Amino acid sequence: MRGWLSPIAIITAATAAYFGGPFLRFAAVYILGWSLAVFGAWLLLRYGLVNFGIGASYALGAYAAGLMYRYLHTADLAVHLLAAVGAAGAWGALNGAVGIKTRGIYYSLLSLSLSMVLYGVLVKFYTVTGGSDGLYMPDPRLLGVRIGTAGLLALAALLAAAWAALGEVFGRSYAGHVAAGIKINELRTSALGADVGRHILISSVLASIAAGLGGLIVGYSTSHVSPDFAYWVTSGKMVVGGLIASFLPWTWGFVASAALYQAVELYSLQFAYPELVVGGLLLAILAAWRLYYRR
Amino acid sequence: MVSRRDALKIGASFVVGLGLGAGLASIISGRPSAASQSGTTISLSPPTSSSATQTGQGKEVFKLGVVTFQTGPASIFGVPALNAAQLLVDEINKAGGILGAQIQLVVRDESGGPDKMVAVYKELVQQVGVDAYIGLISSADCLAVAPVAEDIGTTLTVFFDCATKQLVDQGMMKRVAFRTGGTTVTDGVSLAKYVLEVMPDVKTVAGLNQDYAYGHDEWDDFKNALLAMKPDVQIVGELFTPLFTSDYSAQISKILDLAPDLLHTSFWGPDLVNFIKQASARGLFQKVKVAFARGEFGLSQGMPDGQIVEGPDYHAFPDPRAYYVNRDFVNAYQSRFGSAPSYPAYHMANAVLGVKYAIETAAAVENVAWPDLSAVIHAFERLAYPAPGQYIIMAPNHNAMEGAVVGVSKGGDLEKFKFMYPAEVNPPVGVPSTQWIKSL
Amino acid sequence: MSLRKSFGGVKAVDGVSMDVEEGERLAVVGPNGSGKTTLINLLSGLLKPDSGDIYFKGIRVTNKPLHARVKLGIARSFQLPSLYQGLTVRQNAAIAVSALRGFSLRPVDEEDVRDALERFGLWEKRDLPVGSLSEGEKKILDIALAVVARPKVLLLDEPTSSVAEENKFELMEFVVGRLKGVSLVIVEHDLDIVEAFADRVAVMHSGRITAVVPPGEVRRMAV
Amino acid sequence: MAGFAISFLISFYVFFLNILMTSLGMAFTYGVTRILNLAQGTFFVLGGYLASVFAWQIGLAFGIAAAAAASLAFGPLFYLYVKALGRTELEQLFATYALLLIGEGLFKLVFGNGDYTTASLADGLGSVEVLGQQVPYSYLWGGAVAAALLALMYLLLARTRAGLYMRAVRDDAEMASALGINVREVGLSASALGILITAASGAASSMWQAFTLGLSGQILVYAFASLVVGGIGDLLGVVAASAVISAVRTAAVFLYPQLELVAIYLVVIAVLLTRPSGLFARHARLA
Repeated sequence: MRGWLSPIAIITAATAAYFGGPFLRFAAVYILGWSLAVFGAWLLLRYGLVNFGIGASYALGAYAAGLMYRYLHTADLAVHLLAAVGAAGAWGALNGAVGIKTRGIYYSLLSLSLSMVLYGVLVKFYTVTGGSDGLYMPDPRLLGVRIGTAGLLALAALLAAAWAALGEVFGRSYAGHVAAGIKINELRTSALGADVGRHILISSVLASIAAGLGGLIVGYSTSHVSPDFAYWVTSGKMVVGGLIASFLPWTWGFVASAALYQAVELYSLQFAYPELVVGGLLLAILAAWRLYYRR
Repeated sequence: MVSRRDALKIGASFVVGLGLGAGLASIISGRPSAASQSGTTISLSPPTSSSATQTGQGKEVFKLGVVTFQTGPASIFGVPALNAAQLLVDEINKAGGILGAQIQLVVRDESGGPDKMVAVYKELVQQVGVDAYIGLISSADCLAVAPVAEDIGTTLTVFFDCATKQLVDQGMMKRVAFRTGGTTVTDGVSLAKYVLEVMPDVKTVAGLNQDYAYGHDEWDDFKNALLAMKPDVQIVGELFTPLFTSDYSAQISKILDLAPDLLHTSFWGPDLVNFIKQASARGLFQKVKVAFARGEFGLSQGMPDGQIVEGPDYHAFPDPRAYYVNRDFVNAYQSRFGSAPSYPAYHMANAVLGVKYAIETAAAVENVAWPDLSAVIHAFERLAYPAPGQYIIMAPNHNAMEGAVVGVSKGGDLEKFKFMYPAEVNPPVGVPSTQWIKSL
Repeated sequence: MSLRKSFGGVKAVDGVSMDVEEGERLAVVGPNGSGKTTLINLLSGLLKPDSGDIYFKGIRVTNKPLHARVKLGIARSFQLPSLYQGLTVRQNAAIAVSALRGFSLRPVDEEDVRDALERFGLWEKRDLPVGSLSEGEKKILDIALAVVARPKVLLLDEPTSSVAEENKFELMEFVVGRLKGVSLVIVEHDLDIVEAFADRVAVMHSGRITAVVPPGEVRRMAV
Repeated sequence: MAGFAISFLISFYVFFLNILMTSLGMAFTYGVTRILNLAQGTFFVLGGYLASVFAWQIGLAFGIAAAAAASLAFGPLFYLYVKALGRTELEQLFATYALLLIGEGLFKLVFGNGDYTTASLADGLGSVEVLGQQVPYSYLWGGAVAAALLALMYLLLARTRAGLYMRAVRDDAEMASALGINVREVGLSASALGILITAASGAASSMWQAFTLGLSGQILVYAFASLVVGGIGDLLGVVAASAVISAVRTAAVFLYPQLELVAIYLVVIAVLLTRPSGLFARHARLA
C-alpha cells in the first residue's frame, strides 16, 4: 500500500513550500497546477497515445474561468471549477471521439491540429478572448472570500493529491491493465473483449479534465491566461513531462517530473543558452533511464 | 544483463552529456562579463552629489534584473537590448555606480510565454531580491506582469519596449510600474504624419501585418490616424498573416492585384526579412511604396531605396556630431559589439538611465543617502532626462512621452529624417488613445 | 446467405455457408491461401464480410465489433501467439481478465487471474516474462487468455503451428481436455491432429468449402 | 482573370514548394526507420544556415551543394544518437526533442541571432515575366532541386539493392530482419539520406527564406501535416499532400484570409477523420 503515500507526500511537500517564503509558495502552486496537465499527458501515454494537443485542455480550463470573470464578473471558485471541468471534459470527449480511429503519429497530429484550431480561435477573436494578449485571471473567491495564496496552494495540493490517488487506483485497476494491453497490442486486447474506443474516450475525458484543472490553477497563480497555453509547444513540454513521469516508479511521479522540468526551465532562463541547459538535462535523464532500466 | 556493447554505448552517451554540460558551464562563465575593455567613457551621468549633509544608510550593491529575449526569433531585439544594458551598467559602475552602489545585472531570458514571465518576475523580486526590474519586449508579457508587479508592489518595475497601448489606456501602471518607451500609437501617428508629408496625394492604402495583438494594434493606429488626417484615403485591403510565416507569395500576389499607393506593415524578425526578399523578387517595390513600422532591421537585408521607415530611434539621429550623448553611446556600442545600436538598444538605454536618474533625483530631493521606493516613484513620475536617442519626458500616467524618428531608406541607411515631437505623437495624459487619434 | 470477402481482386472467402453445433469440434483444412484464416477473421470480427451474415445463437453478429462478439461468447486465438511482450505471464492474464470489465477503476481480482492460469497449468510460471516461455507454452497461454472470456465458441487458428512435431499431439490433448463443452473451430494443417480431435471436417479450397466430412474420410479427400 | 489565375498559381506553386521541401526528408526518414524525428526541422534550418554562410564565399549553387554535402555527416550521427538513447518509440521521441533544444542552443552559439538567407544572391538569378507577373528564377531552381531530390529518392528506392532493402524494412522490419537484411545499416543509410534531403531542401529554400532562431520547431508542423495527409512511406503521397495543403491555404488567403492560420489544421483534421491513415495510404488497416 505504499502507493497511498503519494497524496500524503504531495500535501506534505505543499505544506513545506508554504513555509518557504512567497516565491516558493508561488512556485509550488505553479508546479502543482502544471503537474495536472502532465498527469493528463501521462495518462494518455499509458495507452501509447502521444497527445500533442493536451495544451488545449489546459487553456480551456483557464479560459473558462477568465471568460466567466470578464463577462459574468464572477470570481467564484466553485463556478470556475465547474466551468473548467465542463469545458475541458467536453473537449476531451471531442478529442477522444475524433481520435478513436487514429493511432501513433496520426493521433498525435490530429490532437495537435485540434489544439491549433483552438489556438487560432483564441488569437483570432480578439474582442472576445483578448487575442494574443490573453485575459486577466482574478483571485478566486470561495463564498465571497478571497482564498489568497494559502488557499490557492491548498487547492492545488488537494487537486494534485486527488489525481495522484486516482493514478494509484488506475494503476491497480482493470482499466489500468487494459491501458497497458492497448499500448502493447491493441488488436489482441480488443480480441479479449475490451472496447478500446470506449477506454480511450473515457481516458481522454479524464486527461482533459486534469489538464483543464491544471490550466485553471496556473492561470490563478499568474493572474493571466494567454493563447500560449494552447500552443502545441506547450503541449510538447507536457508530453515530455509525462514521459519523464512514466520513467519514474512512483505514483506522484507526475508532480516530481513537473517540478523537475519547471525548475530546470526557470533555472535555464538565466543563461544565454537556455535550450542547451534543458536539452542537456533531458539527455542526462534519458541516459540515466537507459542505464538503470535495462531489461 | 547489460552487455559490454550496450554499456559502452550508454557510457558514450553519458560522456557526450557530460561534455555538453562542461561546454555549458564554459559558455555560462564565458558570457560577457561586467568588466568592460572599451576605452571611451560615456559622460551620461551628471556628477553624483554625495555630500556630507545626506542622511541614512547608502547601498553597496544595486541588483538590477533585466529580462529580454535571448533566444527565439525575437532575440534580434533582445540581444542588442541586453548589450546596451551591459554597456551602460559598466559605464555607470565605472563612474561610481548609482549613489555609490555598484550595479549588478541579473539577466533572464524572456522565453516561455506570459505565465513564465510572471514566474520570472516573482523569482527576481521575491527570491533574488532585485532592487529594480527592467524588461519585456512582448506585449502579452507586459500585460501579464504589470498587475502582478502592482500587486506585489515592492519593486520599481520598468517596461522598456513592449508597445501595447493597453498599459496606458487601462491605467495598468499605477504605482511601481513604468514604461520608458512609446506605444503603437506613437508608431502609427508618426508614420501617418510622415506619409502625408512625403505623399500628400496618397489615395489607396493596404495593410499587411502579423495576426496577433501587436500587428492589429499597429495597423489600427496607423489606419485611424491616417483616416483622421485625410478622410478621403481609401483602405483597399487589410491582410494579416500568422507569426513566422515563411512564404508571403499569396499575400504579395494579392497586394499586386490591389495595387495600392501605399502598403503599411509592422513586420519584424524573420517575417520582415522574408517579406522584403520575396516582395522585391516579385517586383512589389517598383509598384507600391511601403511604410515600415519596424523597418530598421530590414535596412541591412536588402530593403530597396525610397521606403518609409519609422524609428522609434535611429543611430544617426539625433546627429551624433551635434548631440554628444548619442555620439558616446554609438561609439561605445560600436567599438564593443561591432555594429551600430538598433532601436531596442536605445529603448534599453531609456530604461536603465531612467532608473538611475529617478533614484539619484529622489535622493537629492529627499536629501538621503538612499531613497525609499515611494520617493523614487514620486521622482520618476515627473522625470525628464537625456537619453542617447532623445530627451525622455515621463508623464503622470507612468509612461514616457516618446517622440519618433521617421526617414526614408537609402543604400541600407535612413535619410530625410523627421523627428516627431512627443506631444505630436502621444495622446495627452488622461485622454484615451482612440479618442485622441480621432481628433487629429 | 453465404459469406464473401475479397481483397482487391482476390476472393479470399467466396460464398461459405456452414453451421457449428454446440459442443462440436469443427476442423477447417485446406491448402495455404484457401481462405481458412480469413474465415476465422470474419467469424471473430477482425474483418467485416463484403456480403453474407453471421448468426450466433440466433443473434445477427455480422456488424458487431470484435470485443462485442467476445462478450457474446466468440473468442479466438492467434496463429502466431499474440501475447503482451515485455510483461509477465501473470500480467498477461490480468489484462485478459480486465479486458472483460469495461472502464472499471476497481482493483484487479487476483483470484480470477489465478483461475485463468491454473486451468492451463501456468500458475507456476506466473512471474516469468512471456518471452522466456517455450513455443508450446506460448500457444497455451494465448489460448488461456482467450478462454478467460468463457467463450461458447473458440476459434483456434493453427493451434499447433510452430510447435515441435513430437509435442503437437500432447499440446492438443492438453488444450482440448480443458475445453469441455466449448464449441471449437480449428484451422489446422496436420491431418493426424484433425483426425484425432475433430468431430467434423470442412475442406476449403479457393475460398469455398468443397466438402464437409467425418474425420476418417479426410485423408481420402486430401489425396 | 488571367492575371488573377497566374498570381494564384504562383502563390500555390511557391507554398507547395515550401511544404514539399520541409516534408520530403522527414517522410523518407519516418517511412523507413519509423523514427518520429522532432529534430528534423533542425536539419532543415542547418541546411539554410550553412548554405547562407557558404554561398557568400563560393557562390550560390556551390554554396547550396556544399551545405548539402556537409550535412551528409549528420545522418549517421543522428541515427547512432537515436539508437543509443531510444529503443522504444517514446524514448526516441524524447531523444529527438532533446536534440531539437540542443540544436537551437548550438545555432545561437555558432550563428548568433541574425537572419541568414541567400536571397540577395538569388536576386541575381533574375525573374521571368508571365502575363504581367514577375516569377523569380529562384523558385524555378528550387522546384528543380525538389524534382531532382524526388528523382534521386525514386531511383534509389526502385532501382537499387539498398532501395529494395529500404522498402523491405519499411513494409515489415521484422520480416526483413528474418530475411537477413541488416535493419540497422538500412536505417542508418535511410536517416543519412533523409537528413541529406532535408538539409538540401533547407539550403535551396534559403534562396527565398530567412533562417533564424526558433525556426526549427515552426517548420515541423508543416512537415507533420504533409506527412500525415500523404500517408506514410509514399513519396508521391507527400507530393500530393503538399499540393492539397498548398491549394487549400492559398485559396484561404485569397478568399477568406482569416482562416489562413487554421486552414492547414482543418485539412489535417478532415483527412484524418475520413481516411485515418492518410489520403494516399497504400496499406489498408485492419478494421
